[in-house]
Amino acid sequence: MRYLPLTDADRREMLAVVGAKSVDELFRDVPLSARLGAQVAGLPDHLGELEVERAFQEFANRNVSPSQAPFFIGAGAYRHHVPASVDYMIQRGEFLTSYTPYQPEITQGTLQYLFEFQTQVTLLTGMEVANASMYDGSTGAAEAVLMANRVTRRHKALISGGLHPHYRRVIETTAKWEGYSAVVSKVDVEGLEDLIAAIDKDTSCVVVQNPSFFGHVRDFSKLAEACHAAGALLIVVVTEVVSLGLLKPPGEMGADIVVCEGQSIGNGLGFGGPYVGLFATKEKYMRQMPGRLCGETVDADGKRGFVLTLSTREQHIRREKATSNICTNAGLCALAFTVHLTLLGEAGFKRLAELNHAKASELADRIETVPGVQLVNQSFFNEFTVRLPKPAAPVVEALAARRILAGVPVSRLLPEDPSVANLLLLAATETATEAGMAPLIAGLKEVL
Amino acid sequence: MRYLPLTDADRREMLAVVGAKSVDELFRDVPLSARLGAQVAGLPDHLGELEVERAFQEFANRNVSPSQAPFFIGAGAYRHHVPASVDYMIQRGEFLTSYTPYQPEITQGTLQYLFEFQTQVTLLTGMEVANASMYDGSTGAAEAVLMANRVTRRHKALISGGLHPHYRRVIETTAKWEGYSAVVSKVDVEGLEDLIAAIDKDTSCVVVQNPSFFGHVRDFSKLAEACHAAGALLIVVVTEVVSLGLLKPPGEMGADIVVCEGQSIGNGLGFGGPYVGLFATKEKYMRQMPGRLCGETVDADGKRGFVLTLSTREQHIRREKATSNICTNAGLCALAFTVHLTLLGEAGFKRLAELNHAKASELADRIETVPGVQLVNQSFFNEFTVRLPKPAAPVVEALAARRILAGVPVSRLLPEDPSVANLLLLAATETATEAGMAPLIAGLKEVL
Amino acid sequence: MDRSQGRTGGIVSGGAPDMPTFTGNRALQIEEPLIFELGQPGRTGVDLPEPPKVKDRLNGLRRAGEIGLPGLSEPQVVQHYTRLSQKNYAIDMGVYPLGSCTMKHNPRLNEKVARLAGIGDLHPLQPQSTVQGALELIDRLAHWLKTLTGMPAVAMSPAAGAHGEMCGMMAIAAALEAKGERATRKTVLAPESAHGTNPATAAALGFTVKPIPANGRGRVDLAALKAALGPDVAAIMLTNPNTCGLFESEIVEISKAVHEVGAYFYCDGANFNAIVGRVRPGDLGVDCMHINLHKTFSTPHGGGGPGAGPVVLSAALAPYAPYPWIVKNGDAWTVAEDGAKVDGRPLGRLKAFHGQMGMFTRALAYIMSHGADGLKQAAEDAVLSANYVMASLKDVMTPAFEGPCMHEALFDDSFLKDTGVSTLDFAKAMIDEGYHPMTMYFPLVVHGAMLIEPTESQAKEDLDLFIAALRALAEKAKSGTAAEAFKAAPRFSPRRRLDETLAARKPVLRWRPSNDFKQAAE
Amino acid sequence: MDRSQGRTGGIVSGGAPDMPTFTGNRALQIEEPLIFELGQPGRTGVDLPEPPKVKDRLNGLRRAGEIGLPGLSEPQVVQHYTRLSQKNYAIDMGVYPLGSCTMKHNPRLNEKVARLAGIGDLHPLQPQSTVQGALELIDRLAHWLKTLTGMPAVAMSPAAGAHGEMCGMMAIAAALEAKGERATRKTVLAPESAHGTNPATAAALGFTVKPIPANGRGRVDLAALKAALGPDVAAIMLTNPNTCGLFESEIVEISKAVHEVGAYFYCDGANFNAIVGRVRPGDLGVDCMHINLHKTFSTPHGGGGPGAGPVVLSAALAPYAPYPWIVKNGDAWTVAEDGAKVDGRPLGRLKAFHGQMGMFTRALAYIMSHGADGLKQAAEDAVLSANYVMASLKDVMTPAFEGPCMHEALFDDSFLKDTGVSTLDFAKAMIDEGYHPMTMYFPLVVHGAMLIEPTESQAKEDLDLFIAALRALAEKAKSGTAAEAFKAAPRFSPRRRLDETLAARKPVLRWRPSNDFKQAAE
Ligand SMILES: Cc1ncc(COP(=O)(O)O)c(C=O)c1O
Ligand SMILES: Cc1ncc(COP(=O)(O)O)c(C=O)c1O
Repeated sequence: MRYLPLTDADRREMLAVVGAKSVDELFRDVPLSARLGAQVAGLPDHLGELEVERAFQEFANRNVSPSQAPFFIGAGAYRHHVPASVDYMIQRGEFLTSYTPYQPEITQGTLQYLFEFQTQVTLLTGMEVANASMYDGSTGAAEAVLMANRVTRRHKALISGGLHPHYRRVIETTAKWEGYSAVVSKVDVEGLEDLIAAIDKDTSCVVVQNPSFFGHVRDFSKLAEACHAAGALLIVVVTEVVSLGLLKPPGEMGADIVVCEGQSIGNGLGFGGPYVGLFATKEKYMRQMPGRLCGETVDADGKRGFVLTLSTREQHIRREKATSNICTNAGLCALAFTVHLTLLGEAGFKRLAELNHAKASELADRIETVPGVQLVNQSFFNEFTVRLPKPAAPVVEALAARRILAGVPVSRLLPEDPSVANLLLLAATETATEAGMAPLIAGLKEVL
Repeated sequence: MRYLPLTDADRREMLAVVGAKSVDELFRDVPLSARLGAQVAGLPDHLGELEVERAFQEFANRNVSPSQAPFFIGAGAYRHHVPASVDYMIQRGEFLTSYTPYQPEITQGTLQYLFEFQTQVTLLTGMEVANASMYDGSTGAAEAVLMANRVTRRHKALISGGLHPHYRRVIETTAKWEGYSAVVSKVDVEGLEDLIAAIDKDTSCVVVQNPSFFGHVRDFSKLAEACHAAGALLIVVVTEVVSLGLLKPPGEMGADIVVCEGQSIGNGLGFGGPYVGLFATKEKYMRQMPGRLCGETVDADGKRGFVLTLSTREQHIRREKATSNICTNAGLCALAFTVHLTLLGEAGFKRLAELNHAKASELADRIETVPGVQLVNQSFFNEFTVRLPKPAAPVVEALAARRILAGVPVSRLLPEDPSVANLLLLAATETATEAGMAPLIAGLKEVL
Repeated sequence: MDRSQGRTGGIVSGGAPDMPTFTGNRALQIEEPLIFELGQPGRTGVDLPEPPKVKDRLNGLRRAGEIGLPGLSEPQVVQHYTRLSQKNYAIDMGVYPLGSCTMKHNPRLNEKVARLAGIGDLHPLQPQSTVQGALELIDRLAHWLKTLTGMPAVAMSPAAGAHGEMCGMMAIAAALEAKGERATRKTVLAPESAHGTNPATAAALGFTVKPIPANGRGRVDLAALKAALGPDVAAIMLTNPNTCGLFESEIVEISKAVHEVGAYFYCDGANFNAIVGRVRPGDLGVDCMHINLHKTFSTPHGGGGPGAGPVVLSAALAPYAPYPWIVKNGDAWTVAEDGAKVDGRPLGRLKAFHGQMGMFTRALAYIMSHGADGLKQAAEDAVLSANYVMASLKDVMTPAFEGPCMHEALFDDSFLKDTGVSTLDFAKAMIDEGYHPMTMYFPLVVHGAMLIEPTESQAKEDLDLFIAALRALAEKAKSGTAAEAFKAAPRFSPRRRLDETLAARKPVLRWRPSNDFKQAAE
Repeated sequence: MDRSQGRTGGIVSGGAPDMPTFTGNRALQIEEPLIFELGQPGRTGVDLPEPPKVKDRLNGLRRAGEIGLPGLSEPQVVQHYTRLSQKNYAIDMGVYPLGSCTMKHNPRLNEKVARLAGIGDLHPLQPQSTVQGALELIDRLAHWLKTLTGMPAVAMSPAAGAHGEMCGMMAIAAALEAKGERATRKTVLAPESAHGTNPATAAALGFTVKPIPANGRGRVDLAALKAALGPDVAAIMLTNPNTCGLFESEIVEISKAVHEVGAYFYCDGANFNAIVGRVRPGDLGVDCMHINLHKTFSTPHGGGGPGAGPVVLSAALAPYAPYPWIVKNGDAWTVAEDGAKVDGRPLGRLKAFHGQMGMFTRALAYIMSHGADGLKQAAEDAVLSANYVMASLKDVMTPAFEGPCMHEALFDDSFLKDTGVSTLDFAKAMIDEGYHPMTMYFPLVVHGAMLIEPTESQAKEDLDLFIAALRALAEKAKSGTAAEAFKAAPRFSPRRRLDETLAARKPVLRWRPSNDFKQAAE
């Protein structure tokens, strides 16, 4: 077996040193009833590279790759072009096959990029501090609510109807089993929701999303003021981090915690994961943050270096008193994010955002020309909602049969809500082309 | 422009230091008549990654990838599976973006793999010494003839009719312009050629191929004796290096110089290049070899290390007296070869060869069942010749129209020889499958 | 040293190795600033077309002013991160015996298949008819995981081991709720040697964690456990093989006792690599167990993730799996997403979309490459290697427990007693020898613990050199004269020992332009 | 140094940096044996299915006995070559100012497109109908090369610069033959500063190489050239910009004079990067010129290749291009291969198949990424950077010639006079500073030459540090007390100075098992 360096001769010699007759002896603590005599039944034997590759190519052949079809799907995961150098960098063994930097002297590479990542996240969000990443945006959002509960010692979170339904459900699930209450506002298709009135003295936090799930761009400055007046925190979720190249950052609106899904930068769609959660807050809440933190220090020779720090918040030190149970998170995805954002820089990141907005504007204009289709949004970044004259799900299926990946029917994410049946979410990024928009419009006209 | 780090501000500051008003001043030695006022006309401006990638995807879309079609083409370039770790390794910047190891202290990585490569080549070929690679097999063959001329101080090379026609033509071209004579034996379809009688006192070398272009496996021991008796050298060319896992090596037959095309190991088909030439000889001819040589030595601390050596043979030292004009050759392809061969090892390399032979045997058996098709070969490794009842070229085209890549019509390489019109060369490697052979056989039956 | 080569031009050997260089670089070891110190306005590493001018629809919320991102060109970015990478140790460089982490070989084949068009580039919300191959892939992996563990169900979505613990413990809570026992069963038992994520998870779900002591053999003290079991106990969280690298020999009795009082058995499967293909946790009475795909199944650790932590579930817990899951209907696969009707009462949702697909792909490629035969062999080699290391060091270092271990060898620091050398010092000296240190000071139940997990990926020759180096260090430490030298280690790494106290006392968590650094004013 | 951090556990700084380690490793710098010292029989890094048993048809020539290849598993192979790679300097690591080599940034995009299915995996002898995109790709690159050089034709097949020289000089020989002058024109003129490949190529083709002297400005002495020109002259081989990094200001007069006597002008295009997009060699009277795609157009140098050396040809030489070439007929592309009928008399064939396709792909991606605007800017930046280096060092080092240079700055060693420090020592000291040395001792016309080609790929900040380091070294050398230290350099590299004399005197060109090493007996 190509991955196993021990030869039979090695095994014999090693057993002799160990003083065992066979490897079975080393398993003698396993109860007899559970010792398998042979390999696990019903599973195939090992395969060569060529055979494995063929099997995966066959899986791939039974999917429609977004590279082969007009593509307008978003809803929390966005198709962007990732430069080849990003993918090269994350494949370098020194990054790929290293672990959490427990030994800082020989993991300065990882630590320094985490420090750069944390700084980038603070800049994008307009916040003071950020951690070294979360699993993704949705779990980050749930951690943010838990953190707000800790900070405020309250147990009621107010959830916007504009929050991504998956995020909402992750928070609800945490709420249910971790024992706090999550009050969910009704679905906010139009982007007009006002949550200020719902805040009360038990409210630990308000969770909103910008742009909202339906694409609306909102100013939460007033909401932030109301939260602070009531002693609650404002949590702003961003599922399309590219929007921060063009939009006023949550930090400037007064957000206390900002959580973003970072997938758009550096990380491919990957059928939903792994992605990377960005998590930023104010300095005063620093010690209540979940997750790893990288900090600057000096070495024995007085040279600048980096270490994991404030680990007294973490499970491996604090155990049942930890701020979170997180251990492994999203290091390599954070690297991809950091390398891509570094390539973009100020100028590139802003232009990328402009380009996304322009493409989506073009799509919106064109889609409004389809009879019966109505644009819901006044404002949007690179994604918006349209109301179709009939249920969106079968329309999307009909277009898929024509190999057009036309967007997400809102009903897929909110199956319990009949009022959203005709709504379709469409996104256009810098990867959208004329050659893709034309068939979409034509296809829609045919199908509707 | 993403690849250019200088900003306009940098350029201004640098010009100030240089003491020039504009960059134009630095080009003042260019005759006015040749100074272009603007950028070269008629060529487009720069493009982003996404746009460039799309353009190349469009080129690719207009080709038939061997991964999408039954595939039986060989004739000097073979489709083998290359492990993913090989491709990873040659993409590491430390290998990819380094150059010829002129400064050995900081290029021990390159030097050590070249030393390993040279050793591997000697082992495969059964020779005593090898160089650090040539451009490819065909140019290596021409260099071998030149070397034989130098060693023997004679100027007549005898070329087998079983040598790959492209190799033959490269030798003829060198012969014509470098002033020696290349006597080419008639095309040896049946593999029965005997060159011994043609050797005379002016013969510097005899150049044969094993397996021959038509696939025949030959023993050249007698020929070697005859060469040596006449004071000539025997040059054995191998275009399918995998065959050396199963066949008696040329060194054991008495070859004086062995040249192989190394593409099969580690290097993809790549539409014909870059490939890697292996070049091995006897120790006594070492100082007449072309190309770079890596040798072992020690450093100032007495530690083993490697350097380029015997460079008094080379153009950069010897100029017009050099053994060859070669400078840059095939370093990275040699690395791919070495990594792949190291992965294979003794057991894997031999098994790979067995597998190739078995697949080709299976194909031969099956193709003989097609009415009118006649197997020419008694012996072969992974490639053989069949005689069709009609010209092979249109048959191959007809099969291509059915998306079957069925082999090479010999007439493509020997257009001047009407006797080969009906001959088809077919190869089968470890990548051949039942799913590929069946359509070939069925297609042939239809087309013939 | 100082062996002159008698060469023209006179090579002088030795020299003054501490002579500083002007740049601070030391040949291939290159000092590297932060990107923020390298940027210049207007410079970029991407080229994007000029965006067409459109009337913006941003609701007046256009960002004003600079973000503050540095501008670097592509060559700079590639050089910067290449040089940073060269400051890391990694599996690709040698023995990385970090106990409890299973730092095994990460095949490049897995990276390749994960990037295939039609796999790596799929959107999670594409119409299901357009992702049949992807759903089958997940289902195929699920089948392997269930069969290897002997468990009837698996929840695929957790993002890592700790997330899997959350999933499993929520499922237990949900099962208790269904039985009306959620309010009464508030205790979770866990050994003191448990990984920190275990108590952290239980506590987050409102359970009280009660420690159970170990016996002299490093295993759960069965009598003490039985004494602790009662109607208030929701579950036991037990790592097996445990964090001392030992198989819980009374595991069957333990699970029986746990079940008898109506509690559940959560097994932390971080150490599954020791037994995969040889022992099915389902045969041991486990109710649920997370599997760190980044450990046992080799998806890369990536400098701290991403991982994946699917949780296998017993029949009793299967109805309490979270959304989503994959269902095969005839020839078609579907994802049951939120709102799908099911028998039991689903737990809810743990994560957006369908889980760590990129890790599923890699893990499945690893599994198919090994096959059932190769997985078993890998487990055996991992266990043999650990025992070989243990046996080869036991006369110079001090094994924490008697008898054979599983996939990792645990030592305590008694061999360092009175030497002035600590576990930390010993670990740092290993760095100079070209090795990543073992896990230090974990598990907590052993003084100055050193937990060595060689994995199955190291050749015997490499283990032999590693052993010889550790023996040399141990002997040097015991010589009693080397404490200073150990304290000075590491000497050759990109940085020497770092001041962690300073980092925690005055946290600097981000770069700021040095001129306008201000403390947050609030 | 020795700055105590006042930390519990006591970090000791400084230490004895020369204290050897047991393994010989120094943290991340790991000693690495040869694969032949790592192998074991039976071990392998690939898994192949059991070959079906067949009656072999090998004509009785089955190999007997062992080949002698070592057996390693995949993890070992990955670790081995990773560790070897870490002993290399590379463009990705920093300034690599190797003059005459144009060590510019190698974009990863180019690697990606070269590997696309349908490009990287095509067989050269597929039916032409199945490779239309590939043929168009080559033709597109050919179009760029012709347009950028202002030449009507290009031969794509040469595998590197030297091979391109062979191609071009053969074309000249063929043209002479067509005119009946091959026997009479046997002289090729070349400046003494020419790259070694120029005389080597000319000599291989049976020409006698006659040196032409330079004038005090580092250019061809026009009067001397004119004096050397006559009816025996076949061609001049001239590098422009020349190997001193200077533009041949009298190039138009030179080509006129050469043409007047009926000879041809071969231009060595190794230095095309200085002028690409700004000057078309066709406008200078060039008859043929090779283009090193691995220099100007950034295909990776790969540790010494592969390269590619297409040759652009004037109308006079176009008929003498070698096989194959690409022809567009309507919408279809075909390859004209051996035997294709043409007007002129083809040269023959230089190489199997159609040339270095993998390099064409990368070069075209580079060219399209830059565009005509970006190429011009790149040339300007390369020239500006070289002049900036020259201007910044001219007071401490000694420029070989007056006036602005093109893309590389040439210094001689007079600034080192009487310091005991040689060009070699100076170069080796740069290694310790974290830089690859410049080209040393080339061109031969300058004493102790140091040829610095920064290329356009370095940021000004990086150039500034490089300049500062060189200034510091120059000042240190001139201090007169540092010769010993220079001779001891490099001190921090994976190996210190290597004994090249020993290597050449007793060549060991391959590993042999140490026991049965024998000298070749013949
Ligand atoms: C015993 C044990 N349990 C749980 C975990 C947590 O797993 P993860 O890091 O994947 O969240 C770890 C990982 O380090 C572990 O070693
Ligand atoms: C001036 C000059 N001419 C020719 C060559 C030869 O080119 P190649 O190495 O591509 O064969 C070189 C390369 O080093 C060179 O610098």
